[in-house]
Amino acid sequence: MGEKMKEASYDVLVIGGGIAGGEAALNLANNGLTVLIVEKDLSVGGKMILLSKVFPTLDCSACITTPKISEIARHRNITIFTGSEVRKIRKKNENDFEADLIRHPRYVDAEKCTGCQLCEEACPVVVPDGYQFNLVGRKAAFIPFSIANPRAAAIDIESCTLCGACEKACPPGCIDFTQEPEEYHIKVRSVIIATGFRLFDPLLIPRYGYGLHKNIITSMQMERQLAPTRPFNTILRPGDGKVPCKIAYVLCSGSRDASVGNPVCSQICCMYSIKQAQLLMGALPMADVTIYYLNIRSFGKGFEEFYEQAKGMGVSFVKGKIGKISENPNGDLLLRYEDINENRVKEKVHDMVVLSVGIVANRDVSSFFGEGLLKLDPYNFVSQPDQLLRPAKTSIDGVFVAGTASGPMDIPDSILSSGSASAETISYIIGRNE
Amino acid sequence: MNNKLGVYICHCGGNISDYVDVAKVKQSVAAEEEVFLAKTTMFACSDSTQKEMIEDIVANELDGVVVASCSPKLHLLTFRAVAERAGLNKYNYVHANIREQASWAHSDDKSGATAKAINIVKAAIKKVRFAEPLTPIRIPTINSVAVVGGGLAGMRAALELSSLGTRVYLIEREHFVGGRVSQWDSLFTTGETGKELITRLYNELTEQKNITLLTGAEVTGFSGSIGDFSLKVRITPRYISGKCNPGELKKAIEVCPVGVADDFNFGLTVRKAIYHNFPGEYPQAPVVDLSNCNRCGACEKICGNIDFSQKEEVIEIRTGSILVATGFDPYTPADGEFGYRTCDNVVTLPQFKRLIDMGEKMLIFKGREIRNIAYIYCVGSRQAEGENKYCSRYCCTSTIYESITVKKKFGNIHNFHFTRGIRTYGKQEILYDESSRQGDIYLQSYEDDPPAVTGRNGKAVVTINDILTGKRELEVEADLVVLVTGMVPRNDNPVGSLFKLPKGRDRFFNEIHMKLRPVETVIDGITIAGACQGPKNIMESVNSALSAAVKSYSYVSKAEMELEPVVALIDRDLCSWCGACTSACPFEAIRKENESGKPVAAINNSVCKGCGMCLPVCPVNAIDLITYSDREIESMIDALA
Amino acid sequence: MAVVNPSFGEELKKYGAVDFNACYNCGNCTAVCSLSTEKDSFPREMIRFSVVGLEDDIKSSLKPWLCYYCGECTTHCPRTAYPGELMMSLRRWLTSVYDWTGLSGLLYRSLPFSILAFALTTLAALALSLGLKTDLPAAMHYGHMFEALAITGVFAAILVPNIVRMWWLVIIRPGKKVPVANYFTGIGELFVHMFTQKRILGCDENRLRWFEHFLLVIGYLGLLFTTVVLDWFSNTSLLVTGFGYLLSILVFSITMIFISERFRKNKESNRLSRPSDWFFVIWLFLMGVSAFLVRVFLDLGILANNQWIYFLHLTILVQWALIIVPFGKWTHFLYRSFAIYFNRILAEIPDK
Amino acid sequence: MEIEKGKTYKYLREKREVTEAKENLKRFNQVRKLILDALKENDLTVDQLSLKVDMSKDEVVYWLMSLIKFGYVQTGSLDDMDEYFSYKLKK
Amino acid sequence: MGDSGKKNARILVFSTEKISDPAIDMAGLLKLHYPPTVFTIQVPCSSGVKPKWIMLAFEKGFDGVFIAADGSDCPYGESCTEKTGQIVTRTHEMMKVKSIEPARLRMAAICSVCSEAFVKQMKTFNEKLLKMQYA
Repeated sequence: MGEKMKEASYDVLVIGGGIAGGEAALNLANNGLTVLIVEKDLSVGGKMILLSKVFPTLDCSACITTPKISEIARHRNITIFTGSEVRKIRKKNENDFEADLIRHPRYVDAEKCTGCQLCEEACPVVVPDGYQFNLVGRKAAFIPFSIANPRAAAIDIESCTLCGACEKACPPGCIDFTQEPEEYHIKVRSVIIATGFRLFDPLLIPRYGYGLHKNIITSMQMERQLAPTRPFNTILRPGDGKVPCKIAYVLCSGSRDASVGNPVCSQICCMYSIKQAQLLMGALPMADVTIYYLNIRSFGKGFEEFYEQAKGMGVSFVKGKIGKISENPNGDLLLRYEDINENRVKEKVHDMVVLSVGIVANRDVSSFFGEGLLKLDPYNFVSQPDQLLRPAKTSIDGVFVAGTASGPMDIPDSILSSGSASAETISYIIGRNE
Repeated sequence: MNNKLGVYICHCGGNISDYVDVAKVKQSVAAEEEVFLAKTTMFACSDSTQKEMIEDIVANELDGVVVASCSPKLHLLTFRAVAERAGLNKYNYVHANIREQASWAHSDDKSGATAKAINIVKAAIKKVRFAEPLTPIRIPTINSVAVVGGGLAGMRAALELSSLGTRVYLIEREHFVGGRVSQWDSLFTTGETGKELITRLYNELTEQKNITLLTGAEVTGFSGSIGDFSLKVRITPRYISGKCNPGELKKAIEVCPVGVADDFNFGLTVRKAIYHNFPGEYPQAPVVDLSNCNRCGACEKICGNIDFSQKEEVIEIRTGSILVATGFDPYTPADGEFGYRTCDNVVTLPQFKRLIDMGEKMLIFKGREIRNIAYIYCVGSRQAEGENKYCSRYCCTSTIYESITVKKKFGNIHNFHFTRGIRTYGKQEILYDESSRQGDIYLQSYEDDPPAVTGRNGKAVVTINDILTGKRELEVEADLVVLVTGMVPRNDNPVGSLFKLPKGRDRFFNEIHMKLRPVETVIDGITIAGACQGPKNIMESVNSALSAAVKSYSYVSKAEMELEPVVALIDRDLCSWCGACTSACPFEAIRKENESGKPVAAINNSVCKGCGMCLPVCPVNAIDLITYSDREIESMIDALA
Repeated sequence: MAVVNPSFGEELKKYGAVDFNACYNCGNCTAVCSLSTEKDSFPREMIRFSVVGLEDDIKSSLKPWLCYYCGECTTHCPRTAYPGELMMSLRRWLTSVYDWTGLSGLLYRSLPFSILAFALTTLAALALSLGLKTDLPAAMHYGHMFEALAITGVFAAILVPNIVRMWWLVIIRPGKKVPVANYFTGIGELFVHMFTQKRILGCDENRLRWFEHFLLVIGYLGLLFTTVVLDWFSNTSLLVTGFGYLLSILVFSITMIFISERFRKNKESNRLSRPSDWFFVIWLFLMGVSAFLVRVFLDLGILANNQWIYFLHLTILVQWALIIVPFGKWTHFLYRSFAIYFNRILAEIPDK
Repeated sequence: MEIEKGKTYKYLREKREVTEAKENLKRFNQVRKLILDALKENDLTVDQLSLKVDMSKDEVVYWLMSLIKFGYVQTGSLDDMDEYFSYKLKK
Repeated sequence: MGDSGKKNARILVFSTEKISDPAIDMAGLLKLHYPPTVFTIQVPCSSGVKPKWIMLAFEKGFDGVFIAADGSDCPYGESCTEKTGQIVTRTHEMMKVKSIEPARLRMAAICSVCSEAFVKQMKTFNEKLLKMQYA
């Protein structure tokens, strides 16, 4: 193994190619540092690129993300490894880190791929499309999504029958099943952790019946249904294809809830739910949208006004946490809650329910470093030992944290935190006092 | 003249195509004779479309490109870069805004929006037809950043910039640095005190050789542009020279007969005209507040270092970039708002923080011990009637933290929180949990039915129709009412209008883009950090300070910078020198020159800002503005009509 | 206008309430509670009243008695505020409010006082047994008489007045206008609930829990009937003897299960057991076991040589009848039945 | 083993087990046939399709949307109640 | 012509890149509607609009011209409002010569967030022009 390792060196290793990692990389690269972004996924852009629109501006998320992403992809100081993972990072000395990486085979030469999609057409296999959160199928030879970067095909080898149809169909002949995992041994001077977050798994709240009742979806699934590159051509409930007209949002699904192990507020769910409600009112003018909430946390710039705007548009806000959801034979859902304003328990029927799932920590990150070296906070986010004056600093000198790896935050806060991490990284490399 | 144009019409997901018939737009503009190819695209800005454009430009040797999509404020530069990568001069690209100004603005009228979009694209085609290849103007940049505001954000930014290797001028209007944070005691989340934070920062600042700290310094003049700004700074002296003998100084302060409300304690205490903010302030030197001094000379007699002969001076600073971190003001409640100034024991949150800091064994206000404290939230924020519609973001957590602190410090205290729904976002939620577990009682009302404060037997009675208790009317007899006041933009902040920084609807300074460019402003070279951009807690302020620092750094870290070549152009044949343009120019960019014996106007390109003020005043129409020339504008008018 | 009173919460903690201040009023507890209805929504309202200290509203509320502590609310409480235990504590507190003697409250609040009460009754029983040591039949006769007297005495002097107080607090004082006829039409509810506790069936999926409780009530009341009315220890009828055996076995085996569950803390409802909870199950168990043994000794003919077993039984009986029945957890059984009865009566009068 | 260019899939066949993937493919082909046959006669809603091909409605939605994505089926008209679309074969 | 079939006046707006154009963009962002026959041409500063451009607009068939001035927010200095005013005065004179009603040229300061003000201006200007039987 050892002798096959490829070696290279960069100034900074950025783990995670979402919007936080991307912004940090750009700041570094624009100031002359060389950056390697290691992204686990097949495309950079993280979760933001998959969103519909962003609050409170209602900019199309893809429209504002893609230029940033292409700037990153094009930058001559930035190298991107997609489909790659960090195995181990060792700190040798100040400004001296070694990282072992693994690059999983894509079975496609991404450089040569023109994104023509002929392989996709030729592939006979259909499996659930993870980028559409399993609402629709995709081929085993596929381009992750239409605005993916790199916009190059990949083979999902687990689902592939090795029939060879794609290889025969590919005009530039870039499909290559002989690709093997490649190991890299990288030297860097500093590391930025921008590994982002995971979505709370709603299966952990059995009384909501997600998975069992098909017309309950997660907010991310709704995000996809509202996005320009949406899985259905309109908004449909996945249980029977009905155009929904009474949609409920269940806030704090897996946030502010010690009984499911996450006592922390996820900070974004109120706002994205209000945003989705506004978008739904636009897409389905006849629909009623009700948001069941505990407290509406519209705390950021322009957020409160956005919340007022939603109320003005006719979105109903009901104070009360949903206790149970059961299903009627026609697929409609019965929500039981206490209406706090009226001080009594109520049941209400909706034909589609969106669980506004929260943010939880992406725990892989602590395993990259030696045992216990990278400290995590009680909620498994990367701990910030000098949170007030140096929020990007971690327990390891020279390793900085950006974006939601250190806790829930929205896009602008992620961007600010990336700015902070990149500033610290540059001055660490330049040789700041310590 | 460009005759082989490529036109791309973007769906923008559905943002455009939901209201504008993009196929029809394509069809209409494809018929224009200069248009060689016209295409529609789902996302013009996506990498694959950009690649496609480059291929089109190269393969067909296009000489001009138009993309009809969103506002040029978002993507003009993106597509200019595309043109450049395809080997085209980037000024042979023209952007047509058919989203903000067609599909969205006229989403109520699809055919109207489509017709308008067609005209807009046609106008852009005309403009690009006459576009000339241009070279950007290169100017040298000064490798320094002026940080305006010496609070936490400003200090932190200055420190970072200095360790990035940039010369920093830290300009603080007050005589002491640290801003609001120095007024706070124990802080969430680390429990450090504000003074400790400021001490850490100040000590690090003074170790840096490339930071010039100016206190008592106010920016009074501003000129120049990115890479080379010039600031006039008026410095008010301390009227104390050298280091004072501490004993003498103490006495000098004692004898001063003047009493002024102490802003540091938000008027809870009185200070002298010669004063300290607090022991161990930075810089550690007292000040004579001349505006309140009656020149009795009593202090002078005791301490020889007091020197009334010191004079105000104005210095000039030249700098490549400016970072604005002027902070916020706490909201001041109106007289009578929740009993403020009409009821005896009503204070604001900042005053309360000072009270806790000043109390030793007991929490005392106006000589009485405090046991029951009522906090009224959202005072000056989320106003239904007033102009502050926004949420001030930090106050819920801050108040809850203080309610825990006050209980820990003094024990035997009951906290009653009159809220509008608690907003302890993120991990701050844990604090809310902690405070309720310690027995704090939370009550809630909506904006249309706020709690009421009345005085009764020397106490303040707060009543509320508590929605958490079935809208029952509940009352609390409080020894102290704390009005949880939010953040408002500083009301005496001349810097904003001096720099022409745009403000948002909330009157805080506005960034270029709320989501992805939160610290840059439309004024090239000026960044904003901390609470002057909007309410923030300490960590968020520091994050924005560091982000602004890295952006400012990238403006000045390279020796040279490119500027838009949009400058005025004189037709020397037509010009017969009347001087009207010179007097119209606000930047002194036009001077008289001799052209083979004939006096003509000449433009200084590095000073000209391209505003165009000289254009209409020319009696012989001898001036054009590059990229806004007569033939460009007139052909656009023709296409739009 | 009601005044917020944080000290009420402090008082409740003495009755076993924990962490209910952590409640952030999401209403999840009320929503997951299957006994909670649009008309009778709980437990959140009760938590809220406890937090802000609306003592009078709790006094006049029957909601604490409508809860059977299945523990769902506590399991799913996002703030771990133990709503189920708060309801339990409110039941204890209400018991002490209803009790005119004030002893109930003392016993709940103070473990030393409870121990003292048990010690005193033990001494009294011992004195009695010492006095009658040689004469077992006389002792058994007095014992039997004591049973009947204690039951009537406790009922007449304590329980009935307390029920009246309860009635006054929930119906008269709040000014509810109840037509007299309602008292008669609703009376069936009282007995059905007292004997079957069928509300538990609505509580959760676990029917076994109801069945155990049902058997225990039947066993307990049957055993009471057998010993007091049929005079089990002196009765020679084979049928009565056998019946008594069956009932006493029922009582101690089911209480055995309950005790072991309390030890294992396998449910929300027994995770935070208070002394009063332990006393109740343990004494019920002891009663069953000792009664069973007395009869076994009797049937084996060894009772005369082992009189201690009868005196032990008598001691337990005295403690049960003088402490647990009038002031302890036993009263819950009674108040709960009445609460459901009153609630039924009140349900029939229309809302204002 | 000699790797022939353009036939590298053969190389990987030696190394990988694809039974499960093949089962999955078989399932897709079956479902596709079922749905496409069902839609031959007339346009159907999800509900009608579910009855006709004896498959749960949510599965029908998933497969139908996939068939639309890959160009076999297209969306037809919306019913009078504006609730359910019918689906038809793509010509 | 809109969906409603209502005829609107054709209005040319000179907007400024940093101040009034962002407000006009924001009007779109907020979906505040105004007649789709309003067109903008962006210039750096409202005081750089040449009267001859305005005259050309009338000549080419525009019913009205609106200068969305920077007002006191102008990044190029305080003289902006005054200078823009002078341009309007001079153009009015030129319009008189060609017997074009002066009311067909309007000017108002539109700040960078004055979206609502802009929309109101456009609506009233449109109505005024329609009443004057232009368009």
